[in-house]
Amino acid sequence: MAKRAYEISIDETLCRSCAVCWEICAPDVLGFQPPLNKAIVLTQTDCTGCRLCEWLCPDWAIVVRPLASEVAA
Amino acid sequence: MSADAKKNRPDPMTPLDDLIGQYADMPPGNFRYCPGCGLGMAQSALMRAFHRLDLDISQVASAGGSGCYAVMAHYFKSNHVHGSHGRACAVATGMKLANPELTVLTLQGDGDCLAIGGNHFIHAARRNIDITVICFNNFGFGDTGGQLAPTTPKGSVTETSPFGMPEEAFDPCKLAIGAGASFVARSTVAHPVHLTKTLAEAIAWKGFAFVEVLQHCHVLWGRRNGMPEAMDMLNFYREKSAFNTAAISEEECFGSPIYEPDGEQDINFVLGVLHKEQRPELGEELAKLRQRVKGDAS
Amino acid sequence: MTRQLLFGNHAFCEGAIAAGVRFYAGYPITPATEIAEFMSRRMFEVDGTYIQMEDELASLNAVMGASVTGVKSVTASAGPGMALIQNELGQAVVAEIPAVVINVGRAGPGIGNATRSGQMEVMQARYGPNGECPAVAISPATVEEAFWLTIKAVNLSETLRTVVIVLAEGLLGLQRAVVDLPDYSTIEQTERPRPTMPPSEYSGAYIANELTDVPPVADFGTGYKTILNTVGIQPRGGGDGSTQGGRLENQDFTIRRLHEKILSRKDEVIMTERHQTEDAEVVYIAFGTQAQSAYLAMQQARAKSVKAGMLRLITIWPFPEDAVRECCAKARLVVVPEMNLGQVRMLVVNALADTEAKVVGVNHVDSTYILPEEILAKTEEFLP
Amino acid sequence: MKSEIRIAGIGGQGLVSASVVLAEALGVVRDFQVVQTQFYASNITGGASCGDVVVADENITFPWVLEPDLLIALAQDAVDGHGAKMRPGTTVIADDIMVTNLSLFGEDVTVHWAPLTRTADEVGSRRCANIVALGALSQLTGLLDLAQVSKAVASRAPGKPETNRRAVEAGYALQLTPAEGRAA
Repeated sequence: MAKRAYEISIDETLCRSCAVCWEICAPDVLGFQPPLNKAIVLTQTDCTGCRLCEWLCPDWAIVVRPLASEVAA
Repeated sequence: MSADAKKNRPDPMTPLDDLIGQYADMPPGNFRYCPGCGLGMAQSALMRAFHRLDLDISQVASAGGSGCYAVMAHYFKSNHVHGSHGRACAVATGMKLANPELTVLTLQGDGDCLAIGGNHFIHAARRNIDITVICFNNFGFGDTGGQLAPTTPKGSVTETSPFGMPEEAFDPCKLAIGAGASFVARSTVAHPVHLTKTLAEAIAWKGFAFVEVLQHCHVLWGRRNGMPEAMDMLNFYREKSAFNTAAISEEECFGSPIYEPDGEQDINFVLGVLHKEQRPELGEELAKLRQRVKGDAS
Repeated sequence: MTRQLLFGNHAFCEGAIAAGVRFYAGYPITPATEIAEFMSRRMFEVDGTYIQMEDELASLNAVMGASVTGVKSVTASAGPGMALIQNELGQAVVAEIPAVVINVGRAGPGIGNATRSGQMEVMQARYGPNGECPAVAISPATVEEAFWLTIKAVNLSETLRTVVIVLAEGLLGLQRAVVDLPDYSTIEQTERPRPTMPPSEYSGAYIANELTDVPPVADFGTGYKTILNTVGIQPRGGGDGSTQGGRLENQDFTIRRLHEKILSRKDEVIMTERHQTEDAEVVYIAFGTQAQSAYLAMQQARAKSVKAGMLRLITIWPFPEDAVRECCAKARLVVVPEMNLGQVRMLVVNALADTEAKVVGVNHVDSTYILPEEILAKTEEFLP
Repeated sequence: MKSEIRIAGIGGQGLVSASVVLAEALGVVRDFQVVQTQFYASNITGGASCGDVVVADENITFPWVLEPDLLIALAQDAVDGHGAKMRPGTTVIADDIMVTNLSLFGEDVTVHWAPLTRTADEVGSRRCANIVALGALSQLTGLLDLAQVSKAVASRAPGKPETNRRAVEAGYALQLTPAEGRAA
């Protein structure tokens, strides 16, 4: 079964470290980078494309884009 | 729906930056909300609702008053009257009657809509004018620093109820139904897909539509009531919410919440469309009347 | 031309319709009720919209809502209703949303004496709303003028992008007179300035470079993004307008511009009527229906060889200070008859501060009109 | 020519309506300058009330009736309220059953007793006494002929056209003579 891959981009100038994205991310794709605790992508390959981070980011700092090519599971 | 129409339907998964180009008008820096504020999430959902309906944003007109939410309309490419506190329903009524082609919304907070603007809200509902009232309910007055609002759960602590809110709270949806709203729904920012769909359905509704958007304020309400982080409040909404299904009786849909941080708690939200009823819409009725008067005159 | 016996309150409505008004929102209040009653019929006949709102606040807000879509809109109220809408008046002025408010003055504070008349809202028209709010106020004296000045009010509200208050009285609203109404297609109508550039180049409804500018505004739904903002700190050269509590120089510029855009068009805005003021040693300054008593008093004083003149203030705000000074250049005594305790007198005193003229008032607050004899008696009492 | 006409009585007698009809007749049917004003307590029946008309053949500079030269008194309240303000030479048409005491009037006021209410009863409705009064006034003053006043009644009081027509005709037919002992 083919699994789609996603590209997550985070605009760190917009991120205000509210912690919603990395706490809501079930597969722990997202994390944060001390000392400013801005959101970062840890393991992009684990992303399931649920887009909760994108939909819930109150600062519109996260964009989740499906990658054009499909990768094998 | 035909296959063609289905194909042409906007993709709900369109990435955010594509939507921004079409609908949003971004400020130079951050949005003027606190970090983690539910308004930013609700704003996302509203934009996705526009996208879902494939609206021409220049035909969207909104009205709002004072509150944290007041800047939201500035971030869209739509038209907006940033008017006086609480009177958005009246402004929207004027806009819709004067130009029925417009898609008219009001963006209001709970204090704005239900405290100072309660009178205009119930009368707009009674008239069944084709506007969509979106009420961002954060259990208090945010812009002035977290005072109690008519929606503050009984027992909860706010700046002006330091010993616990002594009054009973409104159930905004029940109020809207009582006033005659023809479409009433509730959703929360913790359920973004549901919120998007609900907003889209409300905007598309012909007649007065009311959506209560439970939108957290962890900074003012949450912090005083044991939920200091945005995520705490999102989890709180997720725990306390249930979707409206046949299994839920009508009485269970509504209620006046009680929330004492370390005591009695009776707070539950039934999400979904809580009321739907086809009724004659005011603009159409006036158009008919105009025809009749002209017919009589000729 | 059609000759008809026209009711004062209906004259306001006909004037509004002749000026192109197609939206009326109101709330019944004596003595302005007949305006709402008449509009509820006439608006349907002229393809307009009438709606009775839940209160006066809602009415003026609905008027603002209709106006932003480009439809000329009017509301009317009186006494307590006018007091109630002061906030919205300020909002409409600072958001520069054209609107006309007809105030059919009733008597007394609080509920007052509903069916009776007064001229007690002179200061309220200018200083009622918070924050230096320069609405224009004009005051008709006769039923015929109620028609023509309402047209003028609508036109001014459009060209200036502001609120014009028609400061009338119950005595006028509730009288009928024979009026020759013109063919409405001959009435000159003016429109608010609208943008001529394409939507992509339009950056908001408040782009002004000079204090005298009336910036163009796009109607809602015409393809432009228009945000009408009542925060009171409009950005000077565009911007997103979302910075509440914004920059102080913008606040200064905005408030000064709201005044200057009106004051710089004095010729268009300020209207007065003068009778025999050239050589007048006694000048009667009056407005509204009381000007008729002042006129009779002037004639009677002249018959007694008193060099009397009369100045009628048609525009009350901005206050015609220059006209007052010109007319009172030779005056030793100025008498101001008005149905309040001296609101216009205060303004006249202020305007004549550098002169020797003595300014006295004849003041009624019992809703009865001032008789010419009372004005003459005051003249004799104080004439040196 | 300038005349100040007051139609006075108690609320509910149609005084304001009568003054409007009179103003219409004088201002629109005929070509005079006219201003009509009114005083009433509120929209209720009872209480002193009146409708005033100022008519002139040139511009009216002062629109209010101060001292009427013609008073129609449909009730005693009207006399009590206005009797003292009459100027010499005023003509009064007083209803002969509703008005009982004219002692407030000076000797130089000409009073015509008129069966306005009784005539209205005969026509079929006491409520049209105001219209009867207009007919009587037109005939007495000669300001309006029957056709002119009837036209104004028809356009301004369109309800019950038949009753109103008969009322105005009956009023016009009343032969009024000044009361004994008063100046003619």
